[in-house]
Amino acid sequence: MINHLKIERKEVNTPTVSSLYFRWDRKVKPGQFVMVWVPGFGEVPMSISSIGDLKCITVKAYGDSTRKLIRLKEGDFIHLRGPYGRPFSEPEGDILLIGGGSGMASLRTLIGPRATGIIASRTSDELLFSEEFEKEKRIEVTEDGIRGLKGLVLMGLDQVNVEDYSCIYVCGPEKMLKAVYERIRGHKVRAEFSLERSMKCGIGICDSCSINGYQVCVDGPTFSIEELGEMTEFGTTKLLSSGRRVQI
Amino acid sequence: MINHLKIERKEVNTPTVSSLYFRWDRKVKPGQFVMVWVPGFGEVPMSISSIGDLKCITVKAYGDSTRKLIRLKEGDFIHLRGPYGRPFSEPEGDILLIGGGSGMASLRTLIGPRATGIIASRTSDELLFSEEFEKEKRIEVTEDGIRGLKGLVLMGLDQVNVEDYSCIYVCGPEKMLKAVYERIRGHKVRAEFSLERSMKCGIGICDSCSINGYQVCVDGPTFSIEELGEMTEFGTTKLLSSGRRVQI
Amino acid sequence: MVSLAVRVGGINLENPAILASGILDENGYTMKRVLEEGAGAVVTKSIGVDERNGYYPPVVVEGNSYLINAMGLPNPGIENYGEEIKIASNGRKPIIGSIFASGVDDFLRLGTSMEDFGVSAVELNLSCPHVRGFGSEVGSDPVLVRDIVKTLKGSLKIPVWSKLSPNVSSILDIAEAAVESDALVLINTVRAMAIDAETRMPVLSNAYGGMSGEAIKPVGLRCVYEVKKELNVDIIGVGGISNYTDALEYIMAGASSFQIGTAVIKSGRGVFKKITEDLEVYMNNNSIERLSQLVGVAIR
Amino acid sequence: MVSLAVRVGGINLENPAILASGILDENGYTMKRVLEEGAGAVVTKSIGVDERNGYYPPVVVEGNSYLINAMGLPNPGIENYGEEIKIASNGRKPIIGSIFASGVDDFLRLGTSMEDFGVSAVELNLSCPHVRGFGSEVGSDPVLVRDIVKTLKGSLKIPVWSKLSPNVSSILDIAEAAVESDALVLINTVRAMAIDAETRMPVLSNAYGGMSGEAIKPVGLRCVYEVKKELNVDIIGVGGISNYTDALEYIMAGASSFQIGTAVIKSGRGVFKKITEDLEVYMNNNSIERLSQLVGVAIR
Ligand SMILES: Cc1cc2nc3c(=O)[nH]c(=O)nc-3n(C[C@H](O)[C@H](O)[C@H](O)COP(=O)(O)OP(=O)(O)OC[C@H]3O[C@@H](n4cnc5c(N)ncnc54)[C@H](O)[C@@H]3O)c2cc1C
Ligand SMILES: Cc1cc2nc3c(=O)[nH]c(=O)nc-3n(C[C@H](O)[C@H](O)[C@H](O)COP(=O)(O)OP(=O)(O)OC[C@H]3O[C@@H](n4cnc5c(N)ncnc54)[C@H](O)[C@@H]3O)c2cc1C
Ligand SMILES: Cc1cc2nc3c(=O)[nH]c(=O)nc-3n(C[C@H](O)[C@H](O)[C@H](O)COP(=O)(O)O)c2cc1C
Ligand SMILES: Cc1cc2nc3c(=O)[nH]c(=O)nc-3n(C[C@H](O)[C@H](O)[C@H](O)COP(=O)(O)O)c2cc1C
Ligand code: FES
Ligand code: FES
Repeated sequence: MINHLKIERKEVNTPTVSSLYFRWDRKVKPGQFVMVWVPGFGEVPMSISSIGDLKCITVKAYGDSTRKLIRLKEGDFIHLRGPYGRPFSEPEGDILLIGGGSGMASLRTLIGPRATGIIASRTSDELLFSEEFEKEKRIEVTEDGIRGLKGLVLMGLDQVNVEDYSCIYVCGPEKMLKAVYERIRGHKVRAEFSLERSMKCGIGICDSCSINGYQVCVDGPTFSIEELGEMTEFGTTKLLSSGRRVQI
Repeated sequence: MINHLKIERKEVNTPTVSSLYFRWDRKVKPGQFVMVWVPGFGEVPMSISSIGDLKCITVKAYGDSTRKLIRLKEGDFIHLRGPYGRPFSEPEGDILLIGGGSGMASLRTLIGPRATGIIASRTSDELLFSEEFEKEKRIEVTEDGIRGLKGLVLMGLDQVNVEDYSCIYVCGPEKMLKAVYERIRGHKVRAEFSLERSMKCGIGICDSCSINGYQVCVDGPTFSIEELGEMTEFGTTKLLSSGRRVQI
Repeated sequence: MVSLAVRVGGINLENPAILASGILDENGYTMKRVLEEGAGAVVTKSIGVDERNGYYPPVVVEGNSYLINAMGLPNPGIENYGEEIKIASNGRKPIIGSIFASGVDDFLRLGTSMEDFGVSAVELNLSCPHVRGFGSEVGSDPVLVRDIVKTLKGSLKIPVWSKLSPNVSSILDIAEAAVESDALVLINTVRAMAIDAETRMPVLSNAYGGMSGEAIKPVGLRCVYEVKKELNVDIIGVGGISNYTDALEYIMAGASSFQIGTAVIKSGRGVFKKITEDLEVYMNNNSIERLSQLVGVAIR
Repeated sequence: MVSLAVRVGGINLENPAILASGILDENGYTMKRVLEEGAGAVVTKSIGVDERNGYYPPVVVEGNSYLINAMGLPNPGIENYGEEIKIASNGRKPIIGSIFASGVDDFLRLGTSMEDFGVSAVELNLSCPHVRGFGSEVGSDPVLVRDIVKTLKGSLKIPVWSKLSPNVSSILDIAEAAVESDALVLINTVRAMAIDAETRMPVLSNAYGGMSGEAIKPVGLRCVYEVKKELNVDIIGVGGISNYTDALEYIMAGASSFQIGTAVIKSGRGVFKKITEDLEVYMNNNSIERLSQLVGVAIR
């Protein structure tokens, strides 16, 4: 079932990222995603980045579909199906969100008074949703160093004691996830990672998003650190659109 | 959806009529019917003749399917779909049931302390469910005259004042219905007739059971006397299996 | 001003919702009632030369999303059917006479009788999937189809519609063969069957039947689209239409009008009125004056 | 003693529930997991000579009772697929290599490679309904089908299965042409499409796709029955199977074993285990020792 939803509000977050807000009477949980159809262009998975009365997707222009999406205006319609995927768990206590690039979109619904954020991006003007964290709980890391720490996401991790948190949530490019995973796996801390693998069906049938026999679209996109620990494909190989196996 | 139901009890009612009792967790109302599939033989409409914990169909051997049905034993299975059709209405007060032949089957669920019955049949051993009426409320009419009045159903009607009843229910061959209709239509009395026209689908699509644009299987089988009054086909013409129009 | 009137296949309709052949059209009084209750036209059940009882029941089996039927083309034979058409014509809207036969001569004879009975058009049933020697077997042979259509077009004064089967390797080949028709009616039922695991038997007395309803809408849409994309011919869409969105989908795929069959099980005879009312609301909301503006808009 | 083991199409299966081609079989690890979680065998996605990305999404559209897909035969090309089969073979149950091509030579080349990769049988996809030049167009030509089957049977040591399309005028004609196969796999998807009335567009980027799931079960059953009634050949049933009753219906219609695809959407990978367990209960309750006792019992 395709839902046709009017864009009630548009927010330009960075030069390449915009958020589209719409009314949708569905219960969505943090970490879930939708398949957004861009007629004539394609269909792409997008995290739900706001789950209140107004729902939201936050789109980074990348290829044809996403470039078309960020050009939409208020009053235009978006077309989507879902919500799909296993949500993040939501334990009590302080939490740490680690987001690289557009990965912050899927973590945004977890932002709140008890959340500390490590927000990483290549350039400073690409930092996403940083301002939504409380000032003292915001650790920015950029490769250009114009804002926050200069470097990669692990540098942000140096600023915190990971075991202070009831759960760590991580979303971003798989290489980044792997780096974070390697860093924290020795520690006594719960952690969940949201994976992004190429998705075609979104409903667990086509196998294009799979990792070690799990379909990211239905078994994930969120996986616990223990689950990832069993996955030999994590951070090493993936399949292209054709199904050809390549190194990540 | 075909229901496969075990025959819990079999009752031989007359030389040609048997009742098959089965457990079926469906709500059925007086006047409704089912389509009974006799694998390898056919599928036939049958009124539900008991709507308590055990449901029941009462079958008169007629052609192949019904002959096969009355040969079934306890423990055998019957296969049916439904219930179908518009039930009888059920007003307060005394009621009069007029049944010809196997027509009593569909009226049986209305038998009770407030019901008077005119039970008609060709031969005396074919009188159906007569004994289920209270003794003093039982008017039997047979063509052979061995039991009850000798004659046709209208002779039974002479014994009662039709306006004493809150509703009159009639079921039997269409010629009989028509005769009863003609007799009582002048009177100030509510009446409902259950029609039997050849049925193939039972679900209002094939048109084989139609009368003046109404499908007996879904708009009926019960019709009020006023509704029948509008039907020029009532008691005059019907369609054969092929759809050829013939006089009744 | 919004109007639901359409012109299709050589005739004018007050509204585009037509009763499909074989549903509620054995008895003339039923067709009359269906017209009075809102259908834009009715198609008669398919009539042949000789009287046929059809198959013994069970002749239908219902699934969640489909009906399978094997009525077996019951019909009183053409010479007995004039009476029903006469009764139905009191509905004062177009009656389309559906006919089936195994060859050109019988089709012509049937078509001529239908014309004499006063129908507005004939619909050639080239597609009944479960009766040997009729329908599908005729309808999957492009040479025969072309011949039948040519002959009837050459001989009848009323429009000729051809109803095609989806049970063919290429619907386009058959549509091309029938392209001289005033309209193509797409689609008839999809050849299918039901088995009952409990009794270990096919349910239908004829074993095979034709599937209709919701489950075949994607097949019907595909056929309409595939044909309209290539051929310049009026199309009447049929298969699984139960609400106005279904109807719009067929129209956007290329149909100028549509027929409804199986949906009467769930929605009753009122389905025609309901759909046309809903279409009118849609047209008002979307500033569509005539449905013809939407015909084939989805084709790329 | 009840046993779910079956012998079909020249191979032995621990249980009859096989993963259908194109579902959860792009990645070797997934096939391995599906086997570990209960499938009796898996069929690989259809592999061709050259690498293909398939179509742009949307490649699937879901209805209440069906899925329509137009993946567009994405595959890494035969020379890149050996690695996946190697990974999958750790599942220690039969892997069937599905292949597609437009002519005899390519089919032979692909079949030979599959044999070298160590698969238990090849399944010829003679039936994909939405990619031009492959599948259906090949599979509706009896002469070509006969030629392909004959050549592969003559050259390969492993069994050859032929998967046929329901989108033909006569499934029996094609089945006869393929009858030398060790098994016929019936059916592939039904050619279909979805239109979105809101955007006035076909939903799938390829417009046309193949329908699977509940809605096509009556078509699959009909094809199995129609073929088994006439031909003495092993049949593997596929199309809309989601529970053990569906599976029994296919078996009674003539299938010796069955495949499951679309049902994984609702029931997940656990569907194979669930169905085989339910079948076992059924067999115990009905004193059936081997499913072969039920094959074709509904045919009359
Ligand atoms: C669970 C999940 C959540 C995500 N959440 C977000 C988010 O919130 N915000 C965000 O910005 N991004 C998100 N992404 C990433 C986002 O989906 C991609 O950036 C997006 O798919 C890129 O689409 P595009 O059309 O712009 O790029 P393109 O590369 O042009 O197209 C991508 C799509 O086309 C297909 N494709 C590419 N080439 C071919 C070809 N030759 N043939 C056939 N198909 C082809 C791909 O398989 C893919 O489906 C998420 C991804 C996942 C998996
Ligand atoms: C609403 C309703 C309720 C009924 N309730 C009862 C009841 O409670 N008890 C009872 O005893 N009777 C009842 N009847 C009557 C009962 O349905 C018939 O007696 C029964 O259908 C006869 O079936 P048969 O197979 O024995 O007879 P047959 O005459 O052998 O067969 C009848 C069936 O076969 C079809 N048929 C006949 N000839 C052909 C042919 N040549 N080709 C194709 N099809 C053919 C007919 O259309 C019909 O469906 C009821 C009927 C209706 C309409
Ligand atoms: C019970 C039944 C009888 C039918 N009889 C005929 C027929 O006689 N001639 C014909 O051309 N089509 C016949 N059809 C096919 C319908 O006209 C229609 O093409 C098909 O059912 C698809 O439409 P639907 O899904 O709206 O029912 C019949 C269909 C049903 C369900
Ligand atoms: C997403 C998807 C992809 C498919 N890909 C292939 C394929 O590559 N080769 C093939 O022979 N069949 C393919 N099929 C058809 C299935 O193998 C199967 O024949 C069909 O889906 C009917 O079974 P089902 O109803 O259980 O899904 C595909 C089906 C689906 C849904
Ligand atoms: S996207 Fe198809 S299985 Fe996950
Ligand atoms: S029996 Fe078919 S319409 Fe009533």
